[in-house]
Amino acid sequence: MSTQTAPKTKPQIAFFDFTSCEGCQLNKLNLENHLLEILEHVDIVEFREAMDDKADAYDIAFIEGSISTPSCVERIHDIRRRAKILVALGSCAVTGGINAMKNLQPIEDVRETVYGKDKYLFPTLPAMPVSAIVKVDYEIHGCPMSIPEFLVVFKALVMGKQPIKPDSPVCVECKLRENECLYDRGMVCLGPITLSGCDAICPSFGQFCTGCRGLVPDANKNAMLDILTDHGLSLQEAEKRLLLFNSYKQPDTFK
Amino acid sequence: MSKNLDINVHHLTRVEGHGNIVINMKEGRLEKAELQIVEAPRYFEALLKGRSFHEAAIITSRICGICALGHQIASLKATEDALGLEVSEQTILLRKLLVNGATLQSNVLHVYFLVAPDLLNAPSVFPLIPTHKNVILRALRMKRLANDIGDIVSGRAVHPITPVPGGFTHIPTAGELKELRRRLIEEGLPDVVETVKTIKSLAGRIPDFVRETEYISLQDKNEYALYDGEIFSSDTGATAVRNYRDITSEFVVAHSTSKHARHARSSYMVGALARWNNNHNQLTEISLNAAEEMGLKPDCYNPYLNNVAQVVECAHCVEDSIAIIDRLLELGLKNEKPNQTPTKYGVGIGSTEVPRGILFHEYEYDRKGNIVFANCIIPTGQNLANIDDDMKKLVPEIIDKPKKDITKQLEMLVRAYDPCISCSVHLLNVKFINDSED
Amino acid sequence: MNILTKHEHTPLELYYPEMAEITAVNQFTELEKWFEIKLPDGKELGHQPGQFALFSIFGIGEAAISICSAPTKKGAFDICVRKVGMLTEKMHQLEVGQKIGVRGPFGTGFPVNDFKGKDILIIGGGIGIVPLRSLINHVIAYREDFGRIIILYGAKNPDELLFPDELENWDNDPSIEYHVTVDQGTPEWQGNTGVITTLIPGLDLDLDNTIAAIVGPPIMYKFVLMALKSKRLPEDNIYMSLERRMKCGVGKCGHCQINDSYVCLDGPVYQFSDIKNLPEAI
Amino acid sequence: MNKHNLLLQNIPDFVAHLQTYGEVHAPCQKGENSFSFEQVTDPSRVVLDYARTLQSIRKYFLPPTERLLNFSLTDNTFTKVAIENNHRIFLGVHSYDMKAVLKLDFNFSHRTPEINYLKRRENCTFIGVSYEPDDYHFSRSVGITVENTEGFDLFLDRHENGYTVQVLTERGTEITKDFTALGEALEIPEISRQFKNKIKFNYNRLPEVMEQSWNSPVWEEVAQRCVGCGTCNLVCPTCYCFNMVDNVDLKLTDGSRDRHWDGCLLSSFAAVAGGENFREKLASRQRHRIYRKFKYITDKTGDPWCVGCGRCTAYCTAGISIVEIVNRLSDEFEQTHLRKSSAPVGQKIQGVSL
Ligand SMILES: Cc1cc2nc3c(=O)[nH]c(=O)nc-3n(C[C@H](O)[C@H](O)[C@H](O)COP(=O)(O)OP(=O)(O)OC[C@H]3O[C@@H](n4cnc5c(N)ncnc54)[C@H](O)[C@@H]3O)c2cc1C
Ligand code: SF4
Ligand code: SF4
Ligand code: SF4
Repeated sequence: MSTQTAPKTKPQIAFFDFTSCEGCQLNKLNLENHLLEILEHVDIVEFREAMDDKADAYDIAFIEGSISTPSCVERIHDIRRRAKILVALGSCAVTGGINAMKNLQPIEDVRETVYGKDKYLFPTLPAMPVSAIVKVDYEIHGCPMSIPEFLVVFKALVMGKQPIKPDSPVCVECKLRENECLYDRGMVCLGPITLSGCDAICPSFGQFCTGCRGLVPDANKNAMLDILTDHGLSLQEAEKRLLLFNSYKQPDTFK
Repeated sequence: MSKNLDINVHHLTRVEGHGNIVINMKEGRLEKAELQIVEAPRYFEALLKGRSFHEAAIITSRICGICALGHQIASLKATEDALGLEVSEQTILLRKLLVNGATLQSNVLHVYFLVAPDLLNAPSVFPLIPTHKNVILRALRMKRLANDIGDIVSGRAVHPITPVPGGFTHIPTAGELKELRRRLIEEGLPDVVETVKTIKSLAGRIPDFVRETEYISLQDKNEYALYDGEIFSSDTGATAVRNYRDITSEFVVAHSTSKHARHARSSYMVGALARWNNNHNQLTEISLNAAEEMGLKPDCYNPYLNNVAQVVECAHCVEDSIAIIDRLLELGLKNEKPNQTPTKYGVGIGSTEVPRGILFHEYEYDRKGNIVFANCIIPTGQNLANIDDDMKKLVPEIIDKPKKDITKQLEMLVRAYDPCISCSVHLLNVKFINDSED
Repeated sequence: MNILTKHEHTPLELYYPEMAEITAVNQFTELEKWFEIKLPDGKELGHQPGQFALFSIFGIGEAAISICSAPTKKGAFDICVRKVGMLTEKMHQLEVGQKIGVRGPFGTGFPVNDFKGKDILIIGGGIGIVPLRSLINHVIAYREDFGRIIILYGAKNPDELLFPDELENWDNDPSIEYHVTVDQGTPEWQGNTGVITTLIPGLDLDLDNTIAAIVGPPIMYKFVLMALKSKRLPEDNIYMSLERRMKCGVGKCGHCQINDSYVCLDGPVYQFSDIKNLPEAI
Repeated sequence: MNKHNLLLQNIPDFVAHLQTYGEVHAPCQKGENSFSFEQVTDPSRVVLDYARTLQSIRKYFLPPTERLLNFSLTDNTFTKVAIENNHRIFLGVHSYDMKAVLKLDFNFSHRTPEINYLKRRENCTFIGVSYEPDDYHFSRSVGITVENTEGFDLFLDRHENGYTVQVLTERGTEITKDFTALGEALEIPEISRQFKNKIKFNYNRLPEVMEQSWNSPVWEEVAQRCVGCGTCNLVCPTCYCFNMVDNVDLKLTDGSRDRHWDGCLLSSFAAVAGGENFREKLASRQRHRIYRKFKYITDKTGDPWCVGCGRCTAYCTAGISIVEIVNRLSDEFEQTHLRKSSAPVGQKIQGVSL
């Protein structure tokens, strides 16, 4: 390997899961064709879903899932202390993802619907992205996290360079694939303000972009709502669609 | 003999989701033997409220990344039932193909990556890479093949894209299916045969433990039921899916954020072993031969052999996928649009078999096509009581072994069920008995 | 007609770098590092003062960096790189003997022939001194071709001054009027403190015969231009070098466009009168 | 110049005949309501009656992603990438898309001619086809008629039962001479094709309009409605901006430097290291896009750099219309500048009667 880009030693990496469906972890194991190559570059020292081992410190910690209970908060602080680089993996960890939808209803109501009068038995918090609690160094978006993006970030980190963060919307990748726009099929799609990096996989398979990767910086949400309502959604439906994966708001709204 | 034993496995590894095993024995009396479910609750039924039928399956697929397809299928079936949406034969065939792919994927992952390390005394699959490279490569190849079914038919294997109420947003090409068929025959079948050999060679290490219980699965007159059918209990026989609550009659226990279920006895089992016990005579010859080779016989009461039943199903899924593709090619693939024009509104129930067992979704829709009520009953939730009952019987039987071995055997027991814990944690509207999160 | 042969220039393979060797390295400050680079077979880069080249490290990318040696330096050329991101960080890790990709030179440099016989006022802020150093070394090498040489150099603090040895030479050279200032002094700092514009009012200039060459951060241009304007220096006598995002270096990728002007072709050095009507320039 | 007649029923044969001379690329159905240029394997899939393709044929000469070089990290070297320049016959190109190719030719040969683009352009034959302007086409406003034959080797002009084939170059003669199904050209009166969408001013007045529009409120108004998705750049046949990135394989030993399409509407297009963004506001990016089409290069070449294909408007999910923007600016210009300067009003009208 080149003297200019070679890592000195194999980085020790670990995977942790919080409130999530664990689809991102699974997606990693779905790297079948690459798994062994990946393992050439790193030592996996902790990965509860696949192994018994535990470790004290990590060069790179990948975090899956949202923070949604007091014990999650404690655990993520602990991981942050042990990790040199912390990467949030997948929508739940990066934006709160679908979990944050529960934040839309008053948290007491949600708990009551779930646990009735025993709601206080199960401490719960609004679902939060990891970055709401600790510093996150890199983010891999998507529900599930996109494998190509994981590989880009992984390779960059192993090479000791910063991964490039995508900041353009899904439409760009959709156009690069010369897809017929779903709006031209009478459908609606959140591609125009959703962060790219998924290779426009949903529109390419005829399904609308659900916004799972989070919004582009400075997304013009009002213009997006106009587009959705111009294409047949009621304002309420349009707002709901926008919130599917993007319900998390900054903490002060939860007072 | 009076003995004290305290086991607390915090966040059991190599299972999906967060669970603890807690065993408490005081002077030979077993005070506690339970699998505590400490996964953070996710409130899915609440999230579904007010959502349109276009979004229901997108949301429920996120209940679980491992059984995403199963949740999607159950969700779509519930929505179609509620809204009166008919689907075509092509849609059903493509869905069945997807179910086969997902089952194959999940069973391979579980048997090779999560269970095999136990049988080989390794902490994970990673140390086995240098020593068992060919086996690992085979496992990866089988997983890839299974995932490719998902990628080609549904856009991606985790959180599938194309299945929507009424059909598919994208239809694979005949060329893609032919290529899949070729690989199923040239890679899939030989790999299954090799897998059977590998498991056979390890079968001696599978603990010998027997506890008869009630076995519940779907049953279909025409085929080994994975996609559809009636509910069938080994104790009480057939029940219509719409009466699923009679079967699952859920209840809440203190040590679990997931509710338990019981039917004719204190607990019942769902999953590969239940399907095997109930429907084995509908399996193809290759699968039956595989079972025989590995020593799996009908009416098997050893829960550890659930993993062997999973391997039998791998054989079935490969064979059945080939047959489905043949049928699809014979029909000729049509670029159908999904049928999304509701003919009614109201309550709908969808059920399907996922790798871990029978799964139910029930939705009620208002006249705008938005959900007013949702309920999802997940296999692992149904298995939890059975796991506790197994542990209660198992611990006294092995109490003389060193604690380390007891712990390991208990962990293996839980893993044998392939519990999908994050999946099992959904909200429920029932009373709690006591206790709080760990 | 064949599309390949009908052009005034032959179509070129524009994106292949030459692999050049690092022959000397000098860390000026924590962020700035100087490199001497040699093309294969002792080939000359053939640049003009003010021109730049694109430097690449495979696997990371390319960045535009000004050539900071004068063409009078033979057999090798210099660059000075500020560590701000991905590529520049990797460049800082390069050691003598390692190779780096070079494409260029590109752009329009200072029209030094037109400067002959004139007084040269050089105003550099921060890292802006880097491209100016090629001009300074050029006018020093051809000292007799030019009138007065006035150098104004401003930095945030004394630790950030670049080319320390050369600064001393300029200071000691009686034929150069060298003034330096820092925004924030240190106890040991004996020189001027204050922003660079504070050095301008005191200058006594032969207005029609003075060329001003300015390079600095975007904010500096505004104030320096105002100061020069109030001294009534003719706009045609002012030159400046601009920085934009840049990918191809050859007027194709569109990133460096300032209104209708391509920094990589028409710049980076501009005569002020050329850009004063470009609202996006400053 | 020779003319022939080509009957509709002979088109598949004609396509098959063309295939003996090289790869044939023509519009085919893509998705439900769209068309796209594809290499033809089955002549019956060719659709000559189409409004516009999703992407113009620029994708062949400036591909959406292109490998510029391969490198090895092991020994820090690179290898060149062969530039494919197969013989391609483009069948069914509209006049505005042809014109757009000629404009790109200028961009890629001007000042520093680029071999990558030009080599791909080298062995091409272009067969034009007429079209019926839809709600979005406005080529006539930028000086391009439906029947404009510039750049084509053959041109097919639609009539009731087929096409009148104009042979325009030697190459055109060569590829038609052995095709026996061509009949004698019919005597058909010229049809005048109506454009519904029009720019008010003659295009050569637009730089002047733009000159006065820098501070127009229109930019901010458009920015309010625009979602900044960049579609308008990415579908435009005369947009050519690109980005370059290094990609490394998973072994971390080899990789490639690739370029891919970029768009000036996207937020970080003009951002540099250190946080400065020279066109941070959507309004300023919209202005830049419009100026690139109607002012910057136009000042230098006299030609607008928009060919009136209507893609940016047809595919804008926010329904932002380039013609509307230009007409709004023209209205403002008329009100604030023409009135004041009492310039002869008649002058501005030239473009409108088209
Ligand atoms: C004509 C010219 C001359 C320059 N001369 C010098 C010099 O002598 N010394 C010096 O230290 N710096 C100089 N720069 C600035 C230098 O090019 C940038 O600092 C450098 O590109 C940053 O690259 P990076 O990968 O380290 O930064 P990153 O922050 O990692 O860059 C982020 C992204 O932004 C892009 N980017 C950011 N800034 C620029 C830019 N200015 N041009 C192109 N792409 C950019 C990068 O390509 C990358 O994709 C000059 C720039 C120009 C245009
Ligand atoms: S389908 Fe969606 S992502 Fe694709 S161009 Fe249309 S709006 Fe954008
Ligand atoms: S296509 Fe429309 S919404 Fe998208 S950037 Fe262009 S003008 Fe804005
Ligand atoms: S600016 Fe719009 S109408 Fe003009 S050529 Fe580009 S895409 Fe077509």
